[in-house]
Amino acid sequence: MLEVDGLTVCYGPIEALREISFGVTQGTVVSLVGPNGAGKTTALNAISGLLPATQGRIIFQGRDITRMSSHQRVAAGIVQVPEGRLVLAGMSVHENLELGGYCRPRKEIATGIAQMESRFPILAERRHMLAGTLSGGEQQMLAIARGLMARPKLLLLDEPSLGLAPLMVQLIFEIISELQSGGQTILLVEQNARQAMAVSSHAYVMESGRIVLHGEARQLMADPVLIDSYLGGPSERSKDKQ
Amino acid sequence: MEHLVQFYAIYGSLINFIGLNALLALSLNVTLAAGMLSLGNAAFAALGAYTAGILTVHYHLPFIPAIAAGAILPGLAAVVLGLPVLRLKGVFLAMATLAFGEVVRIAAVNLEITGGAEGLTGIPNVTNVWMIYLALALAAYFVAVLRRSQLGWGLLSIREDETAAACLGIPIFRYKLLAFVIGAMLAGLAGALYAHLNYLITPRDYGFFIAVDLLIYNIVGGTRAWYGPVMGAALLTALPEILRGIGVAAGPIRMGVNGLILLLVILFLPNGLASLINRPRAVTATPEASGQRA
Amino acid sequence: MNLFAQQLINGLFIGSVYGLFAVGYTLVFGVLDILNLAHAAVFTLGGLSALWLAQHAGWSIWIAFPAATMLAGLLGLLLNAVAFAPLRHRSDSQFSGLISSIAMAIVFEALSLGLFGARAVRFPAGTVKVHIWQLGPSVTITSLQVSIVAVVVLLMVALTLFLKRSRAGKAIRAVAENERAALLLGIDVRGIIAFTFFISSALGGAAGILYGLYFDSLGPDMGRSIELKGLAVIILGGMGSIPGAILGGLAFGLSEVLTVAISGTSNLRDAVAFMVLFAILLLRPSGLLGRARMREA
Amino acid sequence: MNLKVDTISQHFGGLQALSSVSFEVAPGAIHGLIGPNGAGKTTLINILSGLYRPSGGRVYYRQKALHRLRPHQIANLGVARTFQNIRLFPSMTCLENVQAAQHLIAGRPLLPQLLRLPAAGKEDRDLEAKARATLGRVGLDGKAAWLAKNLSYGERRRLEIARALAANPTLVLLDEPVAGMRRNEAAQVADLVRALAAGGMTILLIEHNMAFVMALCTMITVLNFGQVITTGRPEEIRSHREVIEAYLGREKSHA
Repeated sequence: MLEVDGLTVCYGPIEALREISFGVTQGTVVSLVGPNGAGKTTALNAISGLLPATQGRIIFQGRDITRMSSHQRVAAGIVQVPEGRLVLAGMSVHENLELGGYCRPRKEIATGIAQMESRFPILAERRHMLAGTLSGGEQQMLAIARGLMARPKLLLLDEPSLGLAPLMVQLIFEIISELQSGGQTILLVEQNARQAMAVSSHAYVMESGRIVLHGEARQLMADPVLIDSYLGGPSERSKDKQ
Repeated sequence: MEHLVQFYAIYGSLINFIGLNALLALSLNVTLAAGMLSLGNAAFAALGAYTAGILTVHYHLPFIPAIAAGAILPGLAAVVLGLPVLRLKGVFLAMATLAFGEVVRIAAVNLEITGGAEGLTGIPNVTNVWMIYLALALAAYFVAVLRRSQLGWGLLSIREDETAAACLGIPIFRYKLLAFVIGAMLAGLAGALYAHLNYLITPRDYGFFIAVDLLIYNIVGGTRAWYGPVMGAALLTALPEILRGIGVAAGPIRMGVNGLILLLVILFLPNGLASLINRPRAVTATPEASGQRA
Repeated sequence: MNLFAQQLINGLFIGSVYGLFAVGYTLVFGVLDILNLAHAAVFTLGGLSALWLAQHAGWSIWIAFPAATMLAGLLGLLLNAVAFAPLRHRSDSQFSGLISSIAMAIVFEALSLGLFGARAVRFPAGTVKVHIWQLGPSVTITSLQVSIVAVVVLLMVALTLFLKRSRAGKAIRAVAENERAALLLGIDVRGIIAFTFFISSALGGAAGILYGLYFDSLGPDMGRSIELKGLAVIILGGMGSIPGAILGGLAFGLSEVLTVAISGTSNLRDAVAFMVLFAILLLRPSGLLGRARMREA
Repeated sequence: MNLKVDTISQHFGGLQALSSVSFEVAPGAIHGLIGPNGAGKTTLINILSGLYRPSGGRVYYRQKALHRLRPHQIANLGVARTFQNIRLFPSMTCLENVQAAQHLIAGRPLLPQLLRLPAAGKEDRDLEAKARATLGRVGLDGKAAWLAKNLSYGERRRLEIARALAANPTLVLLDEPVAGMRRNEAAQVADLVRALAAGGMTILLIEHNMAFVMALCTMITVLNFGQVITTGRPEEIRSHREVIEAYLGREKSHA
């Protein structure tokens, strides 16, 4: 469904991503894991069109979308739930959901919101509250629901568990597995590697703007390279391609 | 010499105004160096003009002390105004200084000692061209030295990143106040000289649009070095004459050309005319071109 | 007492025009954090082109008004394309935007000078039929005043409903709130910003027409008199707040006429207003209704 | 004790960013501060440099209470810092960036400078020579006249370090000094940090490059969810169960 091929992204003089390639198959959850600053969020932003690709291509459902603007990508079915949630704090929960369906025909929005409210009852309760007044976990649910409002073909989740209490983290991962069993394709970026892998079929481990390891999620969990890339083991440096 | 005298006979008042406007532009340049967008310098000039004018007209003070007072009083006013308003930033500071300017203008209209709306008349005509350019030269030298002093670097660093500057131990507020006061004193000096050039000052001489003009001189000329505002003031003050010389009549077209020049400069010369003569160092080099890949 | 009541009424009317002008101002600031100093020039061009349509094209004011309003909106699109869009990603966009809008203001003023001449002009007699109602001994209200307030109220209700209810209105609010989030929701942010300029300038043009009708005098420099007041009004009301702009406009209009009524002279009219502005900036920089959004320059 | 962080808490609205964080940094130490994203590391540095006033707790540096001082007063006590997102003065030259930071050691009234008195001349030259030497320390002596914004990423990081060193600090707070750097550059920075510590300077650094932290630091404090998990030597940290969990998430086995 999504093919990223030799993608390089620069912030000014910094190469944040160096020729990374990976893919997401329809109906699966794939995760990008790795320590802070590895380039995971940059990869998502390049796929969403917030950052231009310096090199490489992004193919979505057979179309080259590398040069497409971000709103066209949303219309094409790529929707990102960003890190830090970015709910529209001064607007109501209801309005946030409505705007989530911005790219959909008007008449589908009401039914979409009804679906989201039955799926996340807390959002129905909070319908008229300003999004900024919700708790962190509630905001995260709103952000996911808002993303789903666009009927994404591919959902990009950026650090959905960041800054949440452990119980809420649990809940968010349950939501992700539910979505997955409902057939939703997801690209998940997480720092919390173990939990991310538990819900994913495939995973890519990133470090310093590169993919250093990939494979089936279940197997990767046992790989010592994973731990090293997080905690800086002695073996890690020899893995850099020269 | 003959030609020079003749030239001055024709263009004398233009030459004087270029000098005074350049001095005013420099006064704002000091404030802008610290990133403070002040629209109060026209009002400080008005304060200086009225102070010096009133002292010579009503109190018969000699020229030099009157001029000095015309620089010092705006400096004191800047301390009183700066203490509360320099905590504001960006357009909020601009608005607060603008409000101050309006209050000064309205005070000048309503007070008796300033001569009301008709203005203060009968000011002895003492200022002449060499005084203006001496003042301008001293001010330009002062600004050039300031730019390469501890205070100058401190002001620049405040403009670039206030938080980082504070973490280097720079006392932000004190420096800002100092720059504000220096700017006010230079503006007051320009005003005091103007008052004694012209017999007459009126509340209209230093209104909102003059405050905006000072900003435009700086932007068109460039704010990075002392010669930027001087170039901007010279060009824009002389522009009507230049346009007349090449046959562009007064009125809408001349005004439109003025606006277009400003627009072109801001779009295509972000560092002003000064960047044409002195390219900022190493701007053209692209260090990242070499050895990005390890 | 009667004089007082009359002044109160006048203040209300002129205040509502200030408010309408300021709403356009504050809308752009709310979305982009940029002061558009060419707003007053658009105000002038709006008023003058309505006059031209009424006088030279012989249109009824009821057609000339919306037509000139649309024209002003188009000027807003031009303004955005020339003076703001090219600067948006520059690090000093707030500052350079201020300057480029001054440049466009000069160009627009030159345009109105060239097209309509330098003299003050007025709408042809009978453009609007004016009834005068006597409310009490020496307290009057004219049908023109009533229609001006009606138009302002209508436009404000329409704007509020548009921003609250419509898809595009919500998109504008989303962009104002968080541009990045808006991009991720699939909103065409550039288009929305251009549209915001259109609305803002259309409202500014409408204010210019009403102002011209009310004072029965228009000229290329009419924007200058309202420019400062508009700035004062949006600071007073809170930058970016629409109800704040209306409230600020009314407060400003009332303070003007009341200062005149109480002091007996028009000399102090602006002084009081600007002292209030000064005090507001020091005590509550976010304005009467503004959120505390004191961003860095 | 050199730097003492004593039960520091910080909340922003309802969010508890730091709760009761305590640790000490010995003189001349290279002390690492690590933890996952959102653990509160930068918040703590911001408190130490006076940008935030803590909601609770105290910080002492050489017996002086930092938690009540403003940023420039803290800098006056000899505490310098760098920023995670690099906050240079982009349109000033490298030399000017360093010179702006010499404010604290210039130690002379502004007036003689502004009037260009002869006494100022010599001091100006001395300070400039010192600024150039500081640039030399981070390997930027050849770039003195470059505008900061035209430097490469690694050079910017190094210039920020030079700027922090300009006023002879005794404690330097480095927020991700080698983030995004190439490996040989990071090694240079590591050498510099070691040299500084050997000269008696105390270093507190945040860094995500764990190989760098483990190899360089003498002590490490680990934060997670605003709390201190542990403070210890690198080898203790690497094998600490809670630290591994903090970074990778818990084993799935728990209920």
